[in-house]
Amino acid sequence: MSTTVSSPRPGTPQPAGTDNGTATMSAKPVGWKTPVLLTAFGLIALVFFGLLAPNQTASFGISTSEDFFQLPALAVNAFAGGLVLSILLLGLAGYAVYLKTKGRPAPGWLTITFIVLFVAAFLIWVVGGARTPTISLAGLIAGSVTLAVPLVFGSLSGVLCERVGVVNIAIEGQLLGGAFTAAIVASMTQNPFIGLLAAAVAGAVVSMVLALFSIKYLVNQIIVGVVLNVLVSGVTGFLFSTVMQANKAQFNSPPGLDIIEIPVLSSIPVIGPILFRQSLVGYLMYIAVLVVWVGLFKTRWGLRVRAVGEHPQAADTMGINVNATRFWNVTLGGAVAGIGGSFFTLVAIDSFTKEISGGRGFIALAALIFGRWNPIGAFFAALLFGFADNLQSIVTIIGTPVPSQFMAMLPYLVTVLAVAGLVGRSRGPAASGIPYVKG
Amino acid sequence: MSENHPKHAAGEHGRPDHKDPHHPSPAEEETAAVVSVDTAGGAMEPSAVPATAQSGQLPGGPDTLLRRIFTGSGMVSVLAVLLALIIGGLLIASTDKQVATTATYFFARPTDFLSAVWTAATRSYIALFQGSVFNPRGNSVAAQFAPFMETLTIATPLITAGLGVALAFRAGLFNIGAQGQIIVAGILAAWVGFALNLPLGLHLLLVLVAGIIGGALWGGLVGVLKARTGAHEVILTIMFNYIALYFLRYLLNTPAFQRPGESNPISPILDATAVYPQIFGSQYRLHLGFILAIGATVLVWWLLNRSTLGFEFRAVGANPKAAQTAGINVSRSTILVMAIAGGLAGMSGVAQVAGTEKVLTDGVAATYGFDAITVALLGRSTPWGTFAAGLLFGAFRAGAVQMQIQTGTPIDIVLVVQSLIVLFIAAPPLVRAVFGLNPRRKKPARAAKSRQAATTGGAA
Amino acid sequence: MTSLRSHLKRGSVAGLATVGATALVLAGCGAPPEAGTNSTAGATDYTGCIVSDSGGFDDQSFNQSSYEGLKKAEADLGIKVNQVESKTNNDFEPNLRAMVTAGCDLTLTIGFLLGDSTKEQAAANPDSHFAIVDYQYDPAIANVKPIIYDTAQAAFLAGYLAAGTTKTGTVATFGGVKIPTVTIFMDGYADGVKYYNEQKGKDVKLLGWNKDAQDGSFTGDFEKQDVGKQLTQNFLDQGADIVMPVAGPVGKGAGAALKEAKAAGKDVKLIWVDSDGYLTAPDYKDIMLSSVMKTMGDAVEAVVKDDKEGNFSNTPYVGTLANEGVKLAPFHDLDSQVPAELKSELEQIEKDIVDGKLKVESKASPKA
Amino acid sequence: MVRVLKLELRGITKRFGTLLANDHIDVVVEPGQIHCLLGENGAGKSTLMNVLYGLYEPSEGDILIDDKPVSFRGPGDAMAAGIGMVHQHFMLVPVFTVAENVALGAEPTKAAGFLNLDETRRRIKEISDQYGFDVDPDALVEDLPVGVQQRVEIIKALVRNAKVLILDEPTAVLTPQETDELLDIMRQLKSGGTSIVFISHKLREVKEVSDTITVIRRGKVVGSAEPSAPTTDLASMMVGRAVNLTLDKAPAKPQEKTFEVRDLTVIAPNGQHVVDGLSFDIARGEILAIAGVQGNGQTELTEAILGLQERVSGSVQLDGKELLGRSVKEVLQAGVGFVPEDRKVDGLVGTFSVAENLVLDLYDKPPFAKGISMSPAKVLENAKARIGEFDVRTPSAAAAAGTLSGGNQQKVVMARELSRPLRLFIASQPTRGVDVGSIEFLHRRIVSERDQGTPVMIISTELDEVMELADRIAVLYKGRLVGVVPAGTSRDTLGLMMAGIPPEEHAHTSQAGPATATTTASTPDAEGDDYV
Repeated sequence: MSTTVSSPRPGTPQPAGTDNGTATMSAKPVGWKTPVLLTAFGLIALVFFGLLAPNQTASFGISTSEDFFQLPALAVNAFAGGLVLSILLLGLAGYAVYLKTKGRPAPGWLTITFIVLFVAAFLIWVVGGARTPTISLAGLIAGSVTLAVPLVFGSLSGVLCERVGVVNIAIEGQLLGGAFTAAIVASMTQNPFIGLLAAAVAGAVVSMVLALFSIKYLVNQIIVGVVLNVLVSGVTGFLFSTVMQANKAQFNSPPGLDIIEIPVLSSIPVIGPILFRQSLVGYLMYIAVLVVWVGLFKTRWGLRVRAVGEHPQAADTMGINVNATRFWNVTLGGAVAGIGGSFFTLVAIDSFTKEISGGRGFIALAALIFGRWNPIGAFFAALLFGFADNLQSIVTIIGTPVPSQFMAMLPYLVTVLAVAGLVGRSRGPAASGIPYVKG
Repeated sequence: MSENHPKHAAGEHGRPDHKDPHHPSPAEEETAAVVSVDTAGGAMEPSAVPATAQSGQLPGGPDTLLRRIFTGSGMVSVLAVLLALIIGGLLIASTDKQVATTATYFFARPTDFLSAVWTAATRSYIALFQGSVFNPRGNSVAAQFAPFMETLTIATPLITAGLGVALAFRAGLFNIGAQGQIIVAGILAAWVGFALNLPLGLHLLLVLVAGIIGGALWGGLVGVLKARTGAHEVILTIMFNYIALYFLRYLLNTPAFQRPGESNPISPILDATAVYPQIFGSQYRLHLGFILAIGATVLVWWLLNRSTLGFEFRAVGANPKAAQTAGINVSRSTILVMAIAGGLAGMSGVAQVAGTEKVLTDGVAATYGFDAITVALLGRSTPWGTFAAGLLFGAFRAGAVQMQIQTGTPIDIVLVVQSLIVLFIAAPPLVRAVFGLNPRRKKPARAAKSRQAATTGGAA
Repeated sequence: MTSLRSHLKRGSVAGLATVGATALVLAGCGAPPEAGTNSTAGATDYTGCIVSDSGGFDDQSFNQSSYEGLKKAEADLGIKVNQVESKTNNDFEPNLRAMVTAGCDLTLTIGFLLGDSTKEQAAANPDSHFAIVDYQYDPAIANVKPIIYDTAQAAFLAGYLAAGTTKTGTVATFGGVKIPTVTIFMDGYADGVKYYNEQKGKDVKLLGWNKDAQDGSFTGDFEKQDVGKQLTQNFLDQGADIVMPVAGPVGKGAGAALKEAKAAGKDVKLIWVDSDGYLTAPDYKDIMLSSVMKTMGDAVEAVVKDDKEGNFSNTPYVGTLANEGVKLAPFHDLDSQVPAELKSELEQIEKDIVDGKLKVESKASPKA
Repeated sequence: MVRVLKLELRGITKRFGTLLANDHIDVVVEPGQIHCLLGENGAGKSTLMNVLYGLYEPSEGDILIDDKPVSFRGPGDAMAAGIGMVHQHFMLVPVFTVAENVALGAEPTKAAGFLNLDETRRRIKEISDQYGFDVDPDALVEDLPVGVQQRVEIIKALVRNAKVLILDEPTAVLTPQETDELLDIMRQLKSGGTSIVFISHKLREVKEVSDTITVIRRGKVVGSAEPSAPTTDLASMMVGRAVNLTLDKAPAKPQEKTFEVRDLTVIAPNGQHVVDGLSFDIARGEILAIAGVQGNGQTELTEAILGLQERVSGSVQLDGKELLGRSVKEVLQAGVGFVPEDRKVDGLVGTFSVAENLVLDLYDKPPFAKGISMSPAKVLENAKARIGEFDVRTPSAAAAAGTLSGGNQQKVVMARELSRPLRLFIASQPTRGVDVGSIEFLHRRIVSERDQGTPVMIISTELDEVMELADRIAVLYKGRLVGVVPAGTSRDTLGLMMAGIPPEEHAHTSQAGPATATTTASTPDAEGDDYV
């Protein structure tokens, strides 16, 4: 019951012999791709982050003034730091090459360590080269989490849908629908909790349309998703112009959800703010990740869900109502994304504007794939995107020679790299995207 | 031997219980044709509907919008549009002040409310029509037909970008990246248009070529990444849209792309030699790009139906494994089809910078890249279907301007109507059900029986 | 499937019915109005029209202020108003054309993106009058009046004010998208900070904009408010305590972040732009130090009034500190936090700028 | 002993659209019996069983349990009523463990819906011990051999206390030895009180294990028989005519060896050597049949020759030219004709017309294309010729290939591949899922291709087909060649070879095999090996 989802052709149990099993498409080929990529990135690190690094000290603040105890800032000479890290990177790449010659694939920890070190080298380089070579590491990380909140909810929605065999391109629409509904309902009731609930309902409604069309009417799931995004954008935009703008006080001034600090714990440096200084939605995010993970892999519900997503016929023959399972799971996914959408209007900001989700649903989709359809993987992938986003924001603050437009591309470039370079041909649940037609 | 092989031998050979997703599997393929015909007639037998018989399945196969209109489901298409318009109308009415006012005394005088609803919706749609097809209030024949010319103008980039999306669909690829492809095409075309000084004809040709190459590069790059790494093109194209936009913004902040002496992010106006001539003179915006869009439609039709490349694309789209086994290079096809799709979207970029806008701004792509997706979907990924859908959506966009001016209805309503149309057309049974065209089927008897079954089963 | 379908139908129909019925019962019991009450406002033949750029009239920036100006003219002068929003750049020309055909006396267009279309329509309709906000032509066009602002002058004051008020010695600004109408604020602000440092021998740092490099922090659009909030959070982490967002609605993100910081006990302040934020963004009253105002509404109304009275001219209206086209808003609730000395210095600087003793320059400033 | 069920199907009719899959079928399964449903592929047996199992709703008719009519809304109801089913294509989730698969649908849980698989593991052990299954509850199903997967399916049914077990073509994927083991298990189950509905078209097995036989043809019950009935009678009842279909085949006249495979090794993405050092050659005018249980490297072998496998070493030479390392297109151009094992996946584009499928690998060659411009007229002309030549039953050349019957689809593939001059012909499972009439036709075409002097390689898991067509037989086991034996080798020897035992180790059984080896009525069919 591992996180990797591997199955041969959709719906066909392999009538293969044991140890000579036919080639499953999921197994990662021991190719040259990983070692070569790692080496290339190692060299890039050596040249840019090492040899061409400015001889300036980059300093990283770890504690904030609110913290319980203060830790000294971390100061690294950019040149030396870059050099050391890039040599380490090349070492890892060399090990991957060595493993390749032995016909073994690079282990997961190697790639992860490589990414972490590469990011560290990049950070030192970019901070070291800035006009003000000081950043708050704590702030960087806390901000990454904040920016990741809607992404996490969105990708959890994706996990819930795809695990049950329905591709969810409509995450963007679910987020937007949630944001809009949260704003309007919370404004009208003057109660953010009702707004939060309404956001979940709105997300669920968007999802129900997806479910209805893809499950009952067998319309291609990607098409429904794409069209739903347009539909939600149109409806919310229309109502924003006609209803909200006409009477902002009544319809677009939701009371926000406050930050709930857990005393003492929230003052732990770095960890405190991200774990114990969050809004209700932030805490819900952690809970949702855990609940979805436990639910999927430890409960009866999860077993059935995954069976439906992997091999619907098998589930059907065991008396599981495939389409009903799909319908309700997709609906649940929508509700989760809806809650994520409420983050925009109840936590981050206190009003709705057109397109407030700003394409984050698509990044969530990428996070889901990068996280390999696993709630925890998706969580960390979303964090990575949040990190890239926040990093570019901080880097433009401290001033860097890289034009701001290029820094703004960073999250998207990271996504391309992640999807093209690291994820490659990994496969989602076998039956994902395929409507189940009984008989 | 032949008498032992009846035409419709009970078809259960193969894998009766194996539901292959892409093939009609109930009781085997042999029955699929029969079944699909049967379902099209309305008798939905859920367990026997092959996926391919459902309209949403891509790639679209040979049933075009035109053919659908002239077959039984043509009615469904019309009804789908009607239903979308009704829902849009209700949305308009729901926010209308007069409707709200009359609703407060609904029980006292319901006719006021109903007529207000009717007025609110029809007023908007009449304006929409006048803004897109024919304006009887125009003071000359030319002015009366001006809305239609405007429709054609706005349809131009929709058609070419829609063709790009449709072509990719046919090869089994979801090209969400027309937006980025238009942008990159716009960048190259505009630069050639304002930075170079070339003679008439050659200049425009070069602008066109530069734009097509730009789009093709941006699309082809996605194809290369997909073919080499297996990354999903949906994610790649979406990311490439953002990257292209930020790149454009960067360029527009450099002096090379700004007007001399200004620092606004807007390029110089393209040279007169670099812009599309207006077909009917300066009174209409309609430009040569529309003729080229017709040409592109013909070309794509030929490509798909009469060329070896199109054969490969369609084969890869319909069954990549079989295509590969037949010696078709799937990677090459992927790259090529994305490049051609990008080139088509690139034509939209050219239509923008050399046709209507004549400058490059960061809004060069407008929302054409995304609208193109719905256009291609509505056109069922066939060239002429896309052409027709482009005209329809062009009419919506053109009319929306007039609708907003006359009635104050926000343009967003067009998005609602457009997406509803695509949804409804993809689900004919829903439309038939809404209009009560589905033959009623008896169900209650079964429910009673199954309850009994459950109890019996439990006892046994 | 069967159960699913029936459930769906039942659920949705029942739900709709309930909602609908409730709404009707609650709302439908009023009394109808008497027939034939058709009010006609004070009639005049003059029609003022406005075409927005793709930001729309709810952009909390120049489209909105201009629109409000025209609406004010409607109320004050009794003119008719026609407005149309542009969704994309493609809508500019048809919108503008429609306005001209609708018989507008004066058509107001907003932003440099409409520059070319306005020019074209002006040439095609030499008898119609036009005004364009935040753009000017070189050479001037006979029937187009540019309405432009030397925003840097007021932003300069804001920069000086921020530098003089900061407790941490660090102030910040960010933009939505890097365009001149945005960066002109940031340039002036930067110069104000610099001037303060020169005058006082201090070293107040400015985050988010580097005037020399003409680059800094941008959220990338005018939509993602949470990104603006996070960016502001990052400013705070970097030690800034006063932030000036130049990002339309995204500015509310800055407000939200500062409000949170304030709630957490930090002494932080916000400088609004375009309008007096104390009035237009009242949620942030208690942290609103001041605003860099472009009194666009007044200018628009004045232009309309002139034209209505037959006094149209194509000489650009340039909003400056001198004509109060741009100004620093009052400090309102935070008045007590601005030292009297600083206030008088600001007055002096304003005077110097008006007198031309102090030059405030931005790459984006209106050409003389 | 537990009470056993009497199961009766009365007048069951099932229509798919206008197609009548089952036509008023009556069957009575007496308690504690092994009741065989005998019929050709496509006769409607599986549809009937899916109706019984609640997967399909019958259009008409009733199911009775202990004389009381019941109706099943879904498999859940059927299971609750004591009916279990082992599907022809296993209904197991490959990425789940055995225990998870067994638990699915009736999961034991702790509080709050948490899974408690210990209970399931215990039951699996229990049943394994009782019937001598060797099944690890925590193994991933995708790692298990087919035979074990089948036992998991049986366990699934038994855990749910099935009183009637439906086995749908259970022996199709088994070696002869595994088949015998399964028959033993069936007898054991019967003596334990479980009734079994055994669906098959393999007469030998049916006769060996059944108590009663009901024969189904074209959706109708055509009669019932005792297991003692003569094989030929059963066969003609099933097929609907007298069967005497031994292929008339002239002895091979092998010429020079033009196709040589040396040390061919294919490494799967997971690092396994799925084809391991194969060497063999084929002469012109000779048919080499590769026999073996499915999944022993046959697929990879053909794909390696065609250029579809990535990690390949060794040498494959045709007419002295190396094929390895070339693109599929180049290999096809070198004169290789290829019929893939799964025509729906690899051989045809279902949504394409028959005409287009007939040029699927010729579309860019003259006369069908000039440059990149294709000639629809030429494509159509070709289609008409091929359709006539191969007797493809299709409404028109423009009909989508996916709408044809399996046999006709296979004819389309075969027609396409045989329509160009070949230097090597490879056909994988050439008659899988094909009706009897088409099988004869296809076999004759293959032999005539041989007679024209083309080296032919047939890959088949069906022993009858192998024995009928082959001039020499090579047996694959776990990617290795167990041996190459001449055409007349006995069924038993081949069976042992398919289990990995080389012929020299069981030489004593090679001649004078049991009576079952004599082929009187050899009508190989779809998924099966042998009728007899």
